[in-house]
This record gives sequence, C-alpha cells and structure tokens, in this order.
Amino acid sequence: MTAALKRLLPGLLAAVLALVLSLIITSLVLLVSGAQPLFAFGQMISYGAQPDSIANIINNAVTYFLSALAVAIGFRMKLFNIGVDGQYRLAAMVAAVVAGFVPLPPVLSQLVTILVAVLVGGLWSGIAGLLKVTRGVSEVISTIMLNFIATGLVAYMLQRGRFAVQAAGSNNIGTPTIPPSGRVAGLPLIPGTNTTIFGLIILAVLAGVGYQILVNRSRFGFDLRATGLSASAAVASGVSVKRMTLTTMIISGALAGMVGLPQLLGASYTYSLDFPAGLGFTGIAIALLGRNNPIGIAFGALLWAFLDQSSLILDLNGIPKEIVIITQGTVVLCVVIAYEVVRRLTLRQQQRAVGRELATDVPVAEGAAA
Amino acid sequence: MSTATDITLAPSLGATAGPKLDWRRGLIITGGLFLLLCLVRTLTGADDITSGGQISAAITLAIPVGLAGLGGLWAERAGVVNIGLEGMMILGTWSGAYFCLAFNSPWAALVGGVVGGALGGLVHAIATVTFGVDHIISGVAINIIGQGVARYLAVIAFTGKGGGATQSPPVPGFDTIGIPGMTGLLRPIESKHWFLISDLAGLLRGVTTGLSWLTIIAILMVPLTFLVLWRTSFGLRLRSCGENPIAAETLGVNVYRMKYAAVIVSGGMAGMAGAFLVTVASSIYREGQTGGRGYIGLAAMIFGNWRPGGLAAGATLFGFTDALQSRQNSSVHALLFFVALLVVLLSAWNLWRRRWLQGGIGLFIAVLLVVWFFLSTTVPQELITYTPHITTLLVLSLAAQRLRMPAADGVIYRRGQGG
Amino acid sequence: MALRGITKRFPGVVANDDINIEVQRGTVHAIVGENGAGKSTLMKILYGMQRPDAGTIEVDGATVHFGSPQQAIKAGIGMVHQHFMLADNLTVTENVVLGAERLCGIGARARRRILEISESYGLGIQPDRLVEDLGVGDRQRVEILKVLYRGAKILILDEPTAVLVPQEVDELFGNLRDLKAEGLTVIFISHKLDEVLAVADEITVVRRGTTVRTVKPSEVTSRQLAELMVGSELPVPQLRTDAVTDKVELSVTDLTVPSEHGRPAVDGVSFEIHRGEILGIAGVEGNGQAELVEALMGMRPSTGVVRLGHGDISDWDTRQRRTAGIGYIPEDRHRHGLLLESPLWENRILGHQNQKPNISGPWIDRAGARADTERIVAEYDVRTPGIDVAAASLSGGNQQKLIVGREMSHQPRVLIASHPTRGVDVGAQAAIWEHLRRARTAGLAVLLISADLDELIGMSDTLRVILRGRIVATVDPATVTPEELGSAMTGATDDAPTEPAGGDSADRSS
Amino acid sequence: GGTTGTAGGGSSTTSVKVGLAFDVGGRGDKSFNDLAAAGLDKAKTDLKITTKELSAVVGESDAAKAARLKLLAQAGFNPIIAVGFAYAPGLKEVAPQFPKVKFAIVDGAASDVSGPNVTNLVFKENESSFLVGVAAAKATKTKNVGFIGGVQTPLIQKFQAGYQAGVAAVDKTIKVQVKYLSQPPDFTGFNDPAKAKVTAQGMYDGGADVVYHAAGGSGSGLFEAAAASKKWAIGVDSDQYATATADQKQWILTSALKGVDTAVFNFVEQAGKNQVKSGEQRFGLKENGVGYSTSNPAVKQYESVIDGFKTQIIDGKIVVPATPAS
Ligand SMILES: Nc1ncnc2c1ncn2[C@@H]1O[C@H](COP(=O)(O)OP(=O)(O)OP(=O)(O)O)[C@@H](O)[C@H]1O
Ligand SMILES: Nc1ncnc2c1ncn2[C@@H]1O[C@H](COP(=O)(O)OP(=O)(O)OP(=O)(O)O)[C@@H](O)[C@H]1O
Ligand SMILES: [Mg+2]
Ligand SMILES: [Mg+2]
Repeated sequence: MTAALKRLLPGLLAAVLALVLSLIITSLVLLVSGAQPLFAFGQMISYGAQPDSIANIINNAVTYFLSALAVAIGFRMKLFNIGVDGQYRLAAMVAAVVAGFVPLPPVLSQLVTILVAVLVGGLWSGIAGLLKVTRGVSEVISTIMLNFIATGLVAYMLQRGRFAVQAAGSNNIGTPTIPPSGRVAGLPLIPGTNTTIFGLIILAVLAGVGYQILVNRSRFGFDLRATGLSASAAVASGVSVKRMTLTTMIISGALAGMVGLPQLLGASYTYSLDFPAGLGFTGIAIALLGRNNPIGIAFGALLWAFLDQSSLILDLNGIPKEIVIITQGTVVLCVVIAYEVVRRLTLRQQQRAVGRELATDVPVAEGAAA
Repeated sequence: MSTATDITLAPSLGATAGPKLDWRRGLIITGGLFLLLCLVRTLTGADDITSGGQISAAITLAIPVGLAGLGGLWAERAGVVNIGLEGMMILGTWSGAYFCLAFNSPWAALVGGVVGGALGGLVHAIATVTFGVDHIISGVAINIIGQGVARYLAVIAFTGKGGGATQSPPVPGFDTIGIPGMTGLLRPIESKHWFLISDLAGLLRGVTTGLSWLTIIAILMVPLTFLVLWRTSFGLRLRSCGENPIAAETLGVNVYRMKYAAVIVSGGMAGMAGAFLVTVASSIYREGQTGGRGYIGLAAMIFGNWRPGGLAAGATLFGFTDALQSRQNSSVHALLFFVALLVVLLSAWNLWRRRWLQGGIGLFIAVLLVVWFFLSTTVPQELITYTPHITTLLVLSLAAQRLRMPAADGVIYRRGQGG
Repeated sequence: MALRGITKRFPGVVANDDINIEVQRGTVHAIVGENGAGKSTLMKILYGMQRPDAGTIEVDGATVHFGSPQQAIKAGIGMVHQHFMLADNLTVTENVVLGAERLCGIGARARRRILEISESYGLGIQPDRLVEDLGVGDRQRVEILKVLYRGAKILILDEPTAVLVPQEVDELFGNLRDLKAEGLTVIFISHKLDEVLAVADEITVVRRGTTVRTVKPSEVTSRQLAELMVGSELPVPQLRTDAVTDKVELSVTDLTVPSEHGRPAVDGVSFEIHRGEILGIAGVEGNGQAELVEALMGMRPSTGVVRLGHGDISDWDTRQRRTAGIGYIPEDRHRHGLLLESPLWENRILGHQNQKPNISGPWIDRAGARADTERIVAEYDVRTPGIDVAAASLSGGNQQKLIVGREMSHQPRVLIASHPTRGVDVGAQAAIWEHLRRARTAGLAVLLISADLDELIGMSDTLRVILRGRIVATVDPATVTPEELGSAMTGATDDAPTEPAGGDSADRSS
Repeated sequence: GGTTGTAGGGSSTTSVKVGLAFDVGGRGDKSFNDLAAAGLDKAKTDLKITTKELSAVVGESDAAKAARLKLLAQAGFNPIIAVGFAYAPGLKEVAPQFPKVKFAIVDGAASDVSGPNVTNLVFKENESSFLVGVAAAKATKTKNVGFIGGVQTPLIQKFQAGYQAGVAAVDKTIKVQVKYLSQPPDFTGFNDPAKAKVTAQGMYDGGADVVYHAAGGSGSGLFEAAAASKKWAIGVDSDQYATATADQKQWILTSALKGVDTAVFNFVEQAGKNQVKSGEQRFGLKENGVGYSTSNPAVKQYESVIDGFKTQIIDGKIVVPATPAS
C-alpha cells in the first residue's frame, strides 16, 4: 500500500503543483485586468458548491469523462484521435434518429440506441484507422478532416424531409423527440436541488472500469501500452501494430459514440441545432489532465466542469468569465510540463538507486546533474 | 520487378512507391491537371472554374492556409511538430486587429499579428524544447489557451468600442494593387469561353489584379522560406536539428536555440495568417474566424512533403476547392466530372501497369461518379461546403506513402544525451 | 595535450574518476578499456559535449574550458563518434559544412574544398550524394572529412573500426599515418587490441573510470593489455562439447527480403540449423543480417520458405513464430527488446504476452509474471534493486541479461541471437555465453549473428558468410582465423579457405 | 395566460431589475444580440431600471444556459430576457421554478417553450425578407440576385424563403443564387467574413448585382465585396446602412429590419407596469415588428412598390412562405 502511494505521490504532487501554478497565472491575468483574484475565486467556490451547481457539474463531467476516455485510449498507444468531436456528433445524430423513429419497448430501446451510437462512432473513427494502416495517412490530419465531413453529414440529415422534424413556428430543428420509453431517467442524487444526475452516469462508470481493466489488466491492453511505449519493441514482441492501430482507433471511436448519449437520453431527447458541440476537444484536454488514467480523468472532468459552471457567476460580478478558459488552458500545459519534470526526476532517482545497488564501494554524488 | 517489390512492401493495397516528386514532375502534373480542368470547364459549361474571380478568391483562401503551412514547415523542419498553429493564428487575429486599431494602420496589424503568433510559438517552444513535453500535447494546449486568451482580451479590448467578446470594430485594410489595364485586356477574352485561352486569361487576371500588399508579402514568404532554409547556413543548421539533432549538437550547433527560433518563426507565420484574415480576407476580428485553417495548413504541409513548393501546391489546392464551393454550386458539380476523369486516367495507368485490381476499382468508382454527375444537377449544399476537406483527405490518402518527414520530427531532444 | 584529474558522475555511476592522460603532439594515442569503462564519456568531455565535475583540460600547455563542442572545435579538436553522427536526409556536403559554414559557406566553394581534402587524403568522397545512400565505410570517411574540414589538430576517433572490415581498417590506418605525418594528434579508441598495438604510439588503459597505466606498444602483448583492462583473465568464447544432432529444427529456403532501393536486402538465402547446433553468420554490418533476422522473426515481408521442425511457418506473423518457440535476442535492445520506461516485470512479459506464467486467459497474470521475473533476476544475476524499477535505469549488460533470461524462460526451440554480447562487459559476456552453451546442449538451435569475430568463431558449430544479402561462403570455425574470416566478409575470397556455400549462391557470389 | 400579480403593485417608482442573457456573441456582435442590447439601452434611459447582461459561450450545453437564467432569477432580476432560440430548453426547465419571474425569449416559439410566465417574442423575418426581395428585384439590372445565409438553419431559411418569394413576386424570371456559409452544428458561418466576401464576390462575378445576407457577423464580408464590385448589398436585422463604413454605406441598398429592440423595450416596459402577456407574440409587418430601412436614398424610388406589397401582406392577400420551396 505504501509502495503504491509512493508511486502515485509524485504524480499527485505534480498535479497539485500545476493547478497552483495555473491559479497563480490566472490571478496575475485578473490583477492586470483590474479584478480581485481572491474575490473571484471566492465567488466561484461558493457558487460552485451550491447543490444546483454540483448537479450540473457532475452531469457535465459525465460527458467530459466519456470524451476524455475516448481520447485517452488512443493516447495510450500514441494514437491521436482528434476526431472524437465528429465521431460523437455523428453517433448521437444517428442514435437520435433511430431512437426517435423506431419505437421499441423500454430497455431494448435504450440498448439499441447505445449500440447504434457505439457502432457509428467506431465506424467513423475506423475510417481514420483504415487510412492510417493502409495508406499511411496521419490520423491527426484525417480525423480533423473527418470532423468537418461529419458536420456535413449531420447537416445533411438534419433537414426537413430527411431525418429532422420541426415544431410549428419553431426556429429549431431536430430529430423526432425520443418517447419516454426510450429515455434514461435521471437520478436524484444531490439533495437540495431538483436537478437530477444523468442516469447514464452508470454507463460512464462502466466505461471507466472497463477501460481500466482492458488497458491495465488484459493482454490486449498490454499490447496497446507496449505499442505506445515503443512501437518497434512491440513489433518485435509479436504485436501487429496495424491491427492494434485499427482496433484501438475503433474502440476509441466507439467510446466517443457514447459521449452524446447522457445528454441525448437524459436531457434533450432530440438531436437538434443546440446539441452541444466541441466536447471532443474538451476531451483531449481532460485526457491530458488526467494522464490517461480513469481516476485522473474523472478528477480532470470534475475540475473542468467546475470551472465551466462556476465561471457563470463571474459575469454577474463584472469579471469576464472567459478567464476560466485561460485557467483551463494553462492548467493543461502546466500539468503536462509538471508530469514530464516529475517523470525525469523519478527516472533519475531510480538510476541512482540502481547505481547504489551496483557499486556500493563507489561514492555516489547526490545531485550530480547530466 | 518493381511491381513485385511494391506489393510485398505494401501488401494491403499494392501502393506505388514510385519515383520522387521533384519540381519538374510537379510542374508537368500541375500543367496536366490544368489542361484537364480546362477540358472539364468547356464540356460542362461551369465557366466559373477558371475565371479571374475564382482565381483571386482561391488566392485569398489559400493564403491563410499556406501561411499556417509554412509555420508548420518551419517548426517541423527543426523537428518540432506544431499542431498549435490554430491557436497561434487565433492570437494573430486578435493582436492583429488590436494593433491595427491602436495605430490605425494595416501595417501595424501585420506586425501585431506576427508578434501575437510568435508569442504563442514561444510558449510552444518553452514546453516542447525546454521541458520536453510531447509536441502534440503542447500544441493542443496552446489551441485551448489561444482561444481563451483571445476571447478574454477581446472582451477587454473591444467592449464599448464598437465591438465585444466576439468581434472587433471594423479594421482598416490594405490598399489593393495590380497591374493596370489587365482587367480591361483579359475580361473580354475570358468571356469568350475559349478552351485554354480564356482559362489562361482568367488565371492571369486572377494573379495580376486586386492584390493587397499583404497578399504579395505572404506569397513571397514561400520563396523566402525556401531560400532561408535551403540556401543559408542558418537554414542548414535549422534543418539539421530536424534530421539529426544529436549530430548537429556535436558540430557545435545550438539545437535549443535553433528550435526556439524555428518555433517562434512558425508562430509568427501563423500569426501573419491571422493578420491576413483580419485585414485582407475580411476587415474585422471575429471569434472563430480562423475556422480550422491552422489544421488545414498542417495538412497542406504534409501534402507538400515538408517542402515549400509542395506546400504552396497543397494550400492552392485547398484554396481553389474552397473558392470553388464558396462561389458557385455548379462548379462543385463539374468537379465531380473532373474527379471522374482523373480517376479514369489513374485507372488506365494502373491497368497499363497490370495492376488489375486497383485499375478495376478505379474504373468502378469513375463510373459511379459519372452516373452521379449525369443523374443530378447539383451536389447537396451540405456536402458542398466540405469539398476542400474531402479533397484533402482523398489526396492525402493517395499521396501519403510517398512522403518523407524530417527524420527527427516530433522526437524529444535533450542536450547532452547524444553519443 | 593533457587531461588532469577528470571526474564525471552520472546518476548512480561514476563514469570517470580522476583520469590523467598526457598526449604528445603528432602521435597516435590509443585508449583502451572495457565496455562502460568511461572512454566515450572522457572523449565527450574533451570535446565539450559534457562538462566534467572535476579536473582540467590543457591544450598546448594552456588550461581550457569547453562549454560546448563549438569551443572545442575552435581549439582545434575534432571528434568522430562511436555512432555515426550524420543526418541521412542531407547531402554529404551539407553534413560536412554543418556548423562550419563560416569557413567556406555552404555552396560551391565548400564543395570544392571538400573535394580537395578528399583528394589529398584519398577519401574518395562524392559531395552531392545523400548520406542515406552511402555504405558504412563511406560514412566513416565522411565523418573523418567532417573533422578535417574544420582543420582539427587533435583528432578523436571513438571506435572507428567497430563497423569496418579488416581491409577497410587497413585503409583507415593508412589515413591515420598520413595525418600523423602532417603533425596531427590522434586519440584512438578501440576494443581490438591488435589494431591498437599496430597503430598507436602510446596506449592508455582505462578501467572502471580510472586510468590504470600508460604503456608503449612495444612493451606489451595484447594478452597483457587485456589483463590490464579487466584486471583478471580474459574469458574466451568456446564450445566445449559437440551437441549437434541430425534433426533439422529450422530450415530456410531461398529467403529473399525486398528493400526499398531495387536490390533485395537478403537475396535467396538458404540454410538449415539442427537441434543443438549454433549457426554463426559472419558479415560486415549492413549486408543483410538485420533484414534476415527480421524476416525470420516475421517482422518484415519476405519470400521463400521457412520451416520450423516440419511445419511451414513462412506465412506466420511474429506472434505465431514466437509462440511456436522462436526466441529472439535483438540487436538493438533499446529499440526491439525493451520497454525502457516500464518496470522489469512488464519487460519480462514482452514478447511472451500470450504465454504462461504471464497470463491467465485473456488477462495478464501480474503475480505470475512478477514471481518469474524475480526468478530470472536471481538466476541470471541481473543487478537491480528490485523488479519495479524501470528498465531504463539498468546498465546495458544487465538489460541484456534480463532479455536473455526472458527468452530462455520459454524453452525456445530456436533462438535468434543478434549480437548477444554487444556492449556488455566481460563478466556478463561470459555468463551469456554460458547460457547459450547450456541451452545448446539441451537441444536448442541457435542462429548467432555477431560482429565480434572471436565470438563467432568460438561459439559457432557452423559458420556462414553473408555479403550483399547472399550467403557467399561456408567456413569451418575450427580452422578459420579472424583474418581469413574478415577477407571472406569483404568478398576477397580468393585466398580464404572457404568451401562453396550450400546450394544456389556460389555462382552468384562475385 | 394573463399576468401573475406581484405584491408591490406595478408602480414605476420601484426600480426594475432586468436580466438579459445573450446568445453566443453577446453585446457588440452587430447583429441581433446588439438589437436586444439596443432595446435594453433604450429602456435604461427611458425607464427607471437596472440591468445585468450575461452571455453564452460557443458549444455550451442547455444546462449551462439554464444555469445562467437561474442565476439571474436567483439574483432577483425580474423580468429576464433570453436572446436566441437556443435558450428554449434551458428556459423550459427554469421558468416553472420561478413562477413569479417573468421571462421572455427572443426567437423561441411557443412550441419550444411555454408557460404562464413565459413570453415568446418571435418575428416574421420572412415578411421583411420578402420586402427586401422586392427591392432587390426592382434594383437588379441583370435579373440575377443573391442570398447568403450564415448557417443553414430553419431560422435563416425563413429569410431565404421570404426573399425568394419577394423576388418572384416582382419577376419570376429573376435568378436567385443561394449559398450558406456553413452547416449546423458548425456555426462558423456567422463568424466568417472572409468566406462571406468570397461567396459574395462569386455571386457578383456570377452575374448578380444585388446580394442579401442573413449571416450575422459574416455580413461585413458582403459589404466589402459590394463596395469593391460597386454592386448592391442588402443588410439584415438592423439598419446596416447606419453602421457600415463610409465607403461601403452607399452600396447598402436597404436592410431587412427585425424589431428585437422594440420588442425587448416593450416587454421591459410592460413588465415594469406589470402588464406582461405570456405566450407567443409574433411580430410581423402588421405589428410593425419587422420592416425594411429607407435610410439609403437609393431605395426611395422603389418605396411605393415595396409598400404596395407590404399592404398586401398586412391585409393577408399575400401569405409569405416560411420555408424555401425546394
Ligand atoms: N548520459 C549518461 N547518463 C548516465 N550514465 C551514462 C551516460 N553516459 C554514459 N553513462 C555511463 O557512464 C559509464 C561510462 O560510459 P562510456 O560510454 O564512457 O563507456 P565506454 O567506455 O565508452 O564504453 P563502450 O566501450 O561501450 O563504448 C557507463 O556506465 C555508462 O552507463
Ligand atoms: N540518455 C541517457 N539518459 C539517462 N541515462 C542514460 C542515458 N544513456 C545512458 N544512460 C544510463 O547509462 C547506463 C547504460 O547506458 P549505456 O549507454 O552505457 O549502455 P550501453 O551499455 O552502452 O548499451 P549499448 O552498448 O547498447 O549502447 C544506464 O544506467 C542508463 O540508464
Ligand atoms: Mg564508448
Ligand atoms: Mg556503451
């Protein structure tokens, strides 16, 4: 237990350090623009701690968590799925169409909807995977292009006469509203508010646990991590990098397919013009924050959602709430830098330990730097 | 003989690892494509495809992409992947607009944009070079920060002055220049719609009229980049850091300094693209006006095989298709026909080389495209918008295997680790 | 030039400990020592790439401080590194002028100057070729030209002969004598003691980071020199008993590996390895050995037939081959053998992700893998404080022992050992040889590839020579000398006691 | 429906605290957010009120919008105005929780959100677009006009439909070029003046000599192209002749007006007097909620024709379609 703690401690320290650093930077920016940092933070904390806000934070975090998980599984093998955004939007759209047009009995309906979303997400990311393994197209570029193209496809479907309906006089347009039998009820988990928590938080938890087991405990996960750590060594060990790339890309897309579901089945019941966009990019940032680890990602998602939610109060006090975007960006950058520094220090410390083991007769100079 | 080799090397599709693309082949291919385009224009009557207006629109839309691509080129030639170009461009738009308004001169926008972008580049350099953070990760973070900073500063700088969180007041633009008399001379020829001649007239008119100073400066950045990177010792040192930084270090090259310089210039280029968007492509700062052009610049750079000429071709292709889809829906419809012809030619080549499968698939696709072309009068508007992106993806998937990136691109380098 | 009291510590290692060396102008001064003795580190300090923790450097009697290679270059020091320091995608000219653009620019003038130098030292350099198209010998000459171009007065050559065959070595030594005649000072590092004795005016022996003694070549034999280096008797690679059976374990027929530039990297290679046999492949690096190994491991597409026992495994992928019992000790352990950032026990799983005790069902069996790692660490004497440290923190030799232990743990039928003792100190070397011998006695078939001719000759039951991707000769390890083997490796086959290679390739081998 | 009486008895002596939640873009977007702001500003000077403005960010969820409205309600603002139909789901959630607070939503129809304390301020943009379509048809010499939509949403398609109908009402043979700059959920089409400029130039080059935009912040690109080509442009929402730069002004023939400012002002005023009507308030030509601008003298010559059509619409003789005929 203490050994595990010892291993985790540097990482935790790095995260805390990075958070503090980015708060300092934020404070400086606030000061320069003439606002009181302490006042701002105080307001944010007190507003963020209200039951209502907590419920919203958790709900947003659920979505962010799924998105980050989708990104993270790619990151674990150095695969950069920038396309989570397009994948989840397309998946949510198609899932909404199926759930809205095809009436099914409860439970079955939800299962089918989830399955469809997962399939669509996986297929869409599979295109990028396929292009990478067969044509050598960098997944960074192809997923970015596929994001744009997904937008086009969604727009194509989201028209009258195709898969969308429009309420009389409304300026909005969306898929048919999913009947109650196809929805997922909210959970009244937070006392003091009638805002419920997305029922699909269970899906997120399952996905997180599944991710952890798959990546850290399974043979597949070992291959995946090995590929990420050293593709050449993985090949020599018998991993088919092409197959891994394609599989991981598809799994990543499948996870991405779930991103829109809590919102779709738990709140909006339709994919319409105001369905949230850009969650894929948030996911990237949060995956980085959480160091591709489900627990870390959960904290990262909560932090992000907290900043989003609590910043609303700033406007009310005349402080531009955009400041939190700066906080969010700097915290990501600080965290990755801090992790890198800690990683190096840990390695050096280990080398030193090995050195002591090997040559107890030779005096070891502490603090000698390369 | 080479066929056998090809198939074993790329068993999945038997791709062609043909000869390297040098500038001569590039010219021939470009010329061939242009001829084919003229042919398609004459046959389909989509006359806007090669009109002067289309060409100058293509230039306008290609330049931000090309500048971003140059930014990518500078960084990656020094071994640093820069996916933060988008964020740096966003910083460039804000600071370009801010300086422009503060000094009431578009030249100030140029300086401001470059400085703003370069600051973004500096952050990227600190993270990747000094702290050894993964380049993609740092780039992603910079995209987030760039957006946040621009928003925040826009609120502070533009609110109450005729703008707000999402836009600035109108920004003074550059004067336009051009070769006098060209329009009068070429317009009539263009309107005759003669095969090739009118097309050439359109091309000429597009590149000689209605240019802004910044347009010219931006275009000059391409040869300038080539000269600096390939013809000066600074450039040699910089490129050596992207090929083998440890070797460079052993020869006394200060790799950190080179990488810093490259990434800062990279940011500056992206910032210039931002200034261009603010002053030439439009005359206002708008949140989100970069619209992913930084990413597309990166794609253009990869498409161009990490070389300025190829990059310019990639950016032009993107700008051209973007202008095409923005201007006339019928042009995109004609583009279908163009692509069909192109696929036919490629398939014929494949069949001639006895690659029956690829040739067959190609022909099948061509037939589908032709059928689509004749059965429809227009392509759905929703898909037209994304013509450039689809084109980029298609072209990359055809060309990606011939590409060669700098050997140490994206590799984290630390001083004194060599040997 | 003199180095006084140089001390350099790395985390956990004292690479240099109070080193004292004096080098006379116009001489060739050799430095010898075991792997990891600290030679390269010392030279990097002299070249300004690393800063000493203590000690001073004097050049021409004046104390100098080099903060960077640039300052060393200015002081007239040039270094050819142990590993090539060339940018493949740049031309020879660009590689040479890099960092020294001030001398002649980077254009036509520089090109002329390069040709001049090349001619006057007989280097035969083609300035416009891309380095990636050059062979190792040419690359080595480009490296030397780089130094000469800068007008260096003191030349450091760190193991310049490691990748060269004897004939190329002779040429190089000819060049060195010319340089010496011009008044240049050469510092020369090598593991090949006879070379050292042949070319050096003075020899300094380094052991565990300290200078042991400086001697004149006329005063010592290579045997004595070696004993100075290790401080004890040198182990000799040797097979004591004959274990070869008549059962073919691995048979390769007409194996061809295509390469990107026309000529196949491996061209119609055929051989058989029996149970209990070690088949050595001799060859200058870059003649297809790496490709052959990768093709056998299924990591590279190839044509031809590979049989394991009686089964045709030509179409199998790497994992199938490994599962079927082909063990693999890769040439480059950092690239192909280890996950440097992962703990030892995870590295123990690598390559055997689908075999007990690493797994149970689709899951990784942590406890099983950890226990077995402990066993390997104990049995193979891997020096480490525990199995949770990252592989990167072990020394090269210990990393290698871990790999050998891992590959042996799955009772392989065939072991492909590529440079199994490269960069490993003598103690570990002897241990690895012993493991190979034991496995061979138990019936293992081994394909041994090595650049160390003594090792090849001593450890092989059969020896083949590979040249430009073809097996060009089969020699008897019992009778061949390293010199003869060297000749065969370069294709100068007339006087070597070779027999025609089995099968097809004899007529094509010129 | 009807009003829910509050205690204080709506005398104008008690200061009214008005909360306004902008859509993405907020104050200063030179588009309909600014119109709402203008209405509020007028209320601020004319009436005795204090105000608070919050605005949305790109890509935020409905929950964030709900939280914003709630924040205003909790801070004691009443009435509260939400600008943009995107607030409908959020309002749907919040309005019942604050039965005493009066909410208005601009562009949000009763089919999206309704309640005893919700007023829907919706506009017949197709009618104003019809009128500028008439102006365009009258002004064109080439029998070729253009329409640039920012994002292809039903709201913007309403503009397109009205415009096309207006043009056709004058002359069925006039060609209308239609382009949208982006597709939902990509809303950059409202923020991409560069693209609008290229598109407009393409239309002018393609023979159009009048181009109408409903593209929010991208519209400035149209005006640039118009000034460069010396052809007509038509503005939207507010009188863009009044806000354009000097060289562009003269080419802005007219603008289709959307009376968000008046609607907001009226709503605030009614709230102060406690006379708010809940439910849908549709502002068309009849209600003088939409219209066209005449500040450019060039449009004077067509005024009689346009006003003729206007009367017919008001009289119900012409029914302007709200969706484009496809
Ligand atoms: N950058 C470094 N960081 C940590 N330890 C290092 C570093 N470079 C070298 N060492 C250690 O210093 C010691 C001396 O290494 P050095 O490379 O000088 O040996 P060498 O005599 O050149 O060996 P070889 O014959 O293998 O080239 C070794 O134990 C090595 O592990
Ligand atoms: N770049 C480096 N960073 C940190 N430690 C290093 C580095 N290079 C070498 N070391 C340390 O030096 C020791 C061995 O490295 P070294 O380079 O001597 O290996 P080696 O025995 O020379 O292997 P090889 O012969 O394959 O090059 C290890 O402890 C290793 O961690
Ligand atoms: Mg060495
Ligand atoms: Mg070594």
